[in-house]
Amino acid sequence: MDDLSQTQLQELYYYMKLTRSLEGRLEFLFKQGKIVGGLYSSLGQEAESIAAAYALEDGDWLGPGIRNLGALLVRGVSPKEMLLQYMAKADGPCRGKDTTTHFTDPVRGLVGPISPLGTMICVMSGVALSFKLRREPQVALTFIGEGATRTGAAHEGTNLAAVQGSPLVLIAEDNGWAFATRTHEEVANTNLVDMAEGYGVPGVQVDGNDALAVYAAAKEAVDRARGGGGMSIIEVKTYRMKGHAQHDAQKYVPPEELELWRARDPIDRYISYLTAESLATESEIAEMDKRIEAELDQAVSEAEASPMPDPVSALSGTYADAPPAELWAREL
Amino acid sequence: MDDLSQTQLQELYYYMKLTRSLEGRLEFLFKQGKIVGGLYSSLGQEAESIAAAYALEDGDWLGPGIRNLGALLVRGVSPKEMLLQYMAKADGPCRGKDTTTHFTDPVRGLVGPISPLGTMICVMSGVALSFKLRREPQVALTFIGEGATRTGAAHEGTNLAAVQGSPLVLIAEDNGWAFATRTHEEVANTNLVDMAEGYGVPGVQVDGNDALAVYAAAKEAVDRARGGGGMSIIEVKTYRMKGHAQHDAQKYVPPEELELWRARDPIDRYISYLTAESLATESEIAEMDKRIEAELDQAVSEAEASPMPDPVSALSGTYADAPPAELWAREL
Amino acid sequence: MTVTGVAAAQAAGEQETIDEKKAVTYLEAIREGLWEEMEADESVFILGEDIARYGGAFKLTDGFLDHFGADRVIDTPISEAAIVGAAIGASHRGLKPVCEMQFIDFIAPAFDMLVNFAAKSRYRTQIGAQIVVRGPCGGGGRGGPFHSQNVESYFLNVAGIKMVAPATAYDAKGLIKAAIRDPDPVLYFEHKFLYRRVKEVLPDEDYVVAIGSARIAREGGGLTIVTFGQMVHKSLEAAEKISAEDGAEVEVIDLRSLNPMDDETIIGSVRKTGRCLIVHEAPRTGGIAGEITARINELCFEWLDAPVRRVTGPDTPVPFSPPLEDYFLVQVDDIVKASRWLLAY
Amino acid sequence: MTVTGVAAAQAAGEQETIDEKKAVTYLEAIREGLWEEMEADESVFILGEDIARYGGAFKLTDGFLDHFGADRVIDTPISEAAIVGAAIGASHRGLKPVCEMQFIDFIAPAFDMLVNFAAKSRYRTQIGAQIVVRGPCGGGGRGGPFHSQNVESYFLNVAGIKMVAPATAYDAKGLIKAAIRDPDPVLYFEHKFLYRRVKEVLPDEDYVVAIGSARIAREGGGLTIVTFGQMVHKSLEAAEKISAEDGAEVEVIDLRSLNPMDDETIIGSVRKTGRCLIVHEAPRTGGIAGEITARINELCFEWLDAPVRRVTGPDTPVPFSPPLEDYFLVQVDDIVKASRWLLAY
Ligand SMILES: Cc1ncc(C[n+]2csc(CCOP(=O)(O)OP(=O)(O)O)c2C)c(N)n1
Ligand SMILES: Cc1ncc(C[n+]2csc(CCOP(=O)(O)OP(=O)(O)O)c2C)c(N)n1
Ligand SMILES: [Mg+2]
Ligand SMILES: [Mg+2]
Repeated sequence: MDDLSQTQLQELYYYMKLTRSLEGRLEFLFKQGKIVGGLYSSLGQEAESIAAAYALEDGDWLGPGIRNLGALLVRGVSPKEMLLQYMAKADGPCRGKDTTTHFTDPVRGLVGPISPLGTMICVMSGVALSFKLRREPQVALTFIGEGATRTGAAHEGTNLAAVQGSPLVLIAEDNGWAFATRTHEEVANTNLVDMAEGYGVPGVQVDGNDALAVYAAAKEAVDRARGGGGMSIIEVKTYRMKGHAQHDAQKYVPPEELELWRARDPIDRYISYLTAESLATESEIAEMDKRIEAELDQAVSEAEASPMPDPVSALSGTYADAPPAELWAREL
Repeated sequence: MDDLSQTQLQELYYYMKLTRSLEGRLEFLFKQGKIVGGLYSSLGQEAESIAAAYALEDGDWLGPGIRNLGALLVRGVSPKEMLLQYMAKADGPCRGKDTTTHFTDPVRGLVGPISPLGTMICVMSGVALSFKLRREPQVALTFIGEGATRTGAAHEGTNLAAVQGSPLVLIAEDNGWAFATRTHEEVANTNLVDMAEGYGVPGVQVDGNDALAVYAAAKEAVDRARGGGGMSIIEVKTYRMKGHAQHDAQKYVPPEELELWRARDPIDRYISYLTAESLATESEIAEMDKRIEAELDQAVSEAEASPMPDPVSALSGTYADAPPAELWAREL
Repeated sequence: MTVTGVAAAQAAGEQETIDEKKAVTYLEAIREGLWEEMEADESVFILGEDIARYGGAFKLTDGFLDHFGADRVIDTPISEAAIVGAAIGASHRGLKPVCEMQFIDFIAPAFDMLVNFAAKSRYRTQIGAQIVVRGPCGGGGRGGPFHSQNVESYFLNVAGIKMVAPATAYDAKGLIKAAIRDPDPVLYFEHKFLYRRVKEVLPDEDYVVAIGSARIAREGGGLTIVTFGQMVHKSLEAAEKISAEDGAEVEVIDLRSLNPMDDETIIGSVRKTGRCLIVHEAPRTGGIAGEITARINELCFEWLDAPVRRVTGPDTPVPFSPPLEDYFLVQVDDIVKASRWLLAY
Repeated sequence: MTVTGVAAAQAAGEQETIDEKKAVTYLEAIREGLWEEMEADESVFILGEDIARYGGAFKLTDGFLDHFGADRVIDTPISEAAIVGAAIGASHRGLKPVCEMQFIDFIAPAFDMLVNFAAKSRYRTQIGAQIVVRGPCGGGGRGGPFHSQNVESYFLNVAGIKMVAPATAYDAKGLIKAAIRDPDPVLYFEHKFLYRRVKEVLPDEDYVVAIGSARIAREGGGLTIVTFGQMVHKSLEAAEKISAEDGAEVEVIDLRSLNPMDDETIIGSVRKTGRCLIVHEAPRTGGIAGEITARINELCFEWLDAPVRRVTGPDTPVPFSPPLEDYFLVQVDDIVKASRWLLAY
């Protein structure tokens, strides 16, 4: 990769491994009953999420989906924040009012998704529009699952960004499944990239388990957007190695398919690349792994020690001013 | 045209001219204050609407837009019905409760649109799905303006039909304008047909002012759908010769553009074809025109004489059973 | 909580001894109702996200694909507007589609299709839309702001739509059947907290629960509580507590049907007790309690010995964290407290 | 109908002599408010269908494109969800977007974006969505079922959304300004029947009308009418008729703000009159009258000398044909009749 230094290439590994380890911790905590609500995994998809986000620069904005925890880590979210969020703690980014990647932070340029799929593209098209209207050289990047591309909101948001020439990069993630529905049951043409032409924007399809291929495509699209070239669509082909969420044992997935994709694991593949190209030694990698585990040990213990929210705080925050809920009481 | 007899080719003319004359009458009545609400015109677009509908057979279903009056005439709606509807009469298809092409008739296989655009595709995808599920050899056909293709509903409905392989033919009408917004302001790629590939369905672009080209494309798509080949998209390039509705003086339209398209008038063009190919003589055409005017004279006078609805009927019909509104009264 | 199950079974003329083995859950009751209607009428079919291969997020339609085949059990793309729209189209062709919203919150993208297409169809064109849209609603499951909502009030001002919300297995089955047979669009709200928590033995014969009829879940002369869904169970618990501790008897009306509403049963009870408390889970402002209060006011103002009161969620989204969600949700003690206030008025 | 205009102008401290030439219509007032806010704050921009080149279906933004340029006046595709979504995104970046729905009926496809994204944003993330969504509502224009609706009740149970509905030019201007400056999402309902029918002279200085404050449009001691929008004018006409014919004085409260609601003004009046009639144009069931009735019941039950009543549209869509629409719409005589019933109670 020409434009990535050795340090950066190692950092890419760091984020991928950090993501996988953090999700491992989350799974462990889930089994211990310490995670509240549903838990979603990006196992097997870490590369695309992280490499795409890695193409952004300071001041750019990111709108993740629920499986883009890795992208958030790249953009400065700490593992502890994610743990606090999933554990529904008072000091989590949502103060316990929402979960997963659903938080917004204008300082770091993050927009939290809502559960209704597709809506994020509309909102990120507005973020991108604001850059264009203000003639600011910033870029917005967001993700959409192949299933979610079928929502009306995804269409409207994609088209608005396309026709406005807004600096938006859309990563369309085909991970084979939308819950328990296969890609070809969601869309007759499973090459999502083919929708780009209809929208009149450049599109490219890349191997989502190849971090560097994703990075290259994302970088090109981000640069184009920053240069006034408008929106792009990047389809990444990858695979969801876990069920839809922890509660889904993915019995409907043929084991051969999982095996096939296990052999294509993006992290294993990236390690091979780093070592083959002498970009990192095995001991450097082991060192990073150790550092990650230490970081996570600390994050987990801090998060566990963190308090749950004060029940009464449920009432506040709906409106900026005189929130009716704060005046509300069950008695008259 | 191989598969159309001389009689049929003359009939195509009849419907185009009938549509234009009926719309002329409507405009005249509008100026007399006899039309209620907005009045929409398909002037200049008669060919695509009529030729597409002409490709259907008995038992097929049609879902028109507001500018597809011609398609309705082909499918057996009488001028008088349309007049009653626009005049908000009690005996109109909607009993005065709704207007324009907004009426539904399962006997004739008609679904009335609602104003929120794009929704019709979802509903027609369900009509088409019902044919598929029941293994009935029928076909559904519907229209969408280039502007309306940008709604979420249009996307969802198109995709559902495509992925289900339902027998739906979608006529995407690019008439240059969506109200006062140009096609390229609605969609970055103004070749709507290019969205077909993303949906994984056959698509074709035809000259919408060439009735026979539209007929041929529609026939092919209808036959394919009937044969189990699923959905198709046909883009017709045409032009809206009037403003969005009667109240719109279309000041924003460059006069040269109107002139250009006036020269491409689909009816003039069709007359030249009929006469050049000796499919109809000038006197036969004049004869048809005379018949149309006589028909319309009678329809207009009957419609004018028809009563307005009984005010109290406003309360009934919301539900099939014990409608709350019928029990409703302003006093306790 | 099977207490209610018993009560309902009794009300339905069942024997008092319940064979626990024969008892079915609320979820199974919906499933049975759907299954039987599909067996009985081949124009009934179901469509939604992950309902076929997976059997639905809550496994409610597990086994339907195998039994009824892919022509009647359809996995759709993530396209709620198209799901509802296609159902309307199929209904115009004489079919009777039942749509699943994976969570009822996801009815929002289909709002336009429901409010403008389905609801207004019969009025405008004399041709109705015989569709059912069902899905899990309600809080208590740590689902956060988008998997916990109660959406009835979004549709209460929409003429042309019916809405039902069962609280018992008996009603769950009877109402899904009624909804499927109803010629107009029916929204069917199933409270996910009840799915596996209420259970009862159901009649062997085919039965429906008429849309528009409420049920007196508990008789009493001191106060009327009007409620539905999950809140029926909390209200019954509150009533028992008041009976035991205060000796007052609270009548609990389970609305079952939110539109049309059974004015007669409500009014009959309020005329008897002179006091009324309305309990719902959704936020207060714009909640269905307002409509009920207005009707009581119009139809039995003279009988009121105290203001009609409401115990509801606060005017906020549904929060995620357990202490917050529990605080948001109406609890038994909230109902007890408001009931005592009314009884003492 | 300029009677109200005068009243509002007086309330605002204007001179009593109105220079008809200086008077502006309700539509112009909205336009002025929008224009002035765009002049004063360059983070304000507008987007919607046909608002730039054409100047909006009702010409409300005519001339804006020329003056403010294509970066602040944006013609969008027909994509209401994207319009509202993009507004939310832009607001997160510090801009203050004002979205036009060509008719407020077309807010339905944006329902999900509003209810789930905009409304819940601040509560979930502490970051609000400072957006305004405005559009023409209401009947009387022969618009039929899809160009005549009043949609406030679809959103009344949605915590996180504010709603305003001016009845006068003064309030139209003051409320659009307040809405734009408000840090939370505001739905702004402009009654299209009033666009060119009400007129008044507006103050020269900048002013806002606070969201959440009602206005006493007419004072009286015999009966309180609570209403808003177009119905304010019909209620005032009814009040004048009753004053002339019966000698009773009806107080008319123009809510202006539907959420939050000005409980204090309502309660103050009802405590004074002991009788209350609520008038709205939307259908009855699930209409805002229910919420108002519940609040009156909770906050001044003891003062009520008669049941709270409502005069509303029936539970149907809005029909198209003139005799039908006129029958659907609340007329002055309906209000007079219900008022007399209450006065005689
Ligand atoms: C509008 C809407 N409908 C349904 C759902 C329920 N749902 C959550 S995730 C999911 C599948 C998403 O699939 P895809 O977009 O491919 O993303 P992936 O989970 O594969 O990352 C569904 C149906 C939702 N969140 N939003
Ligand atoms: C969802 C929705 N938004 C806005 C409108 C208002 N509207 C009615 S027709 C129209 C333009 C339609 O343009 P197009 O789809 O190209 O059809 P054409 O009028 O050119 O036939 C608009 C914006 C609507 N009917 N529905
Ligand atoms: Mg997927
Ligand atoms: Mg057009």
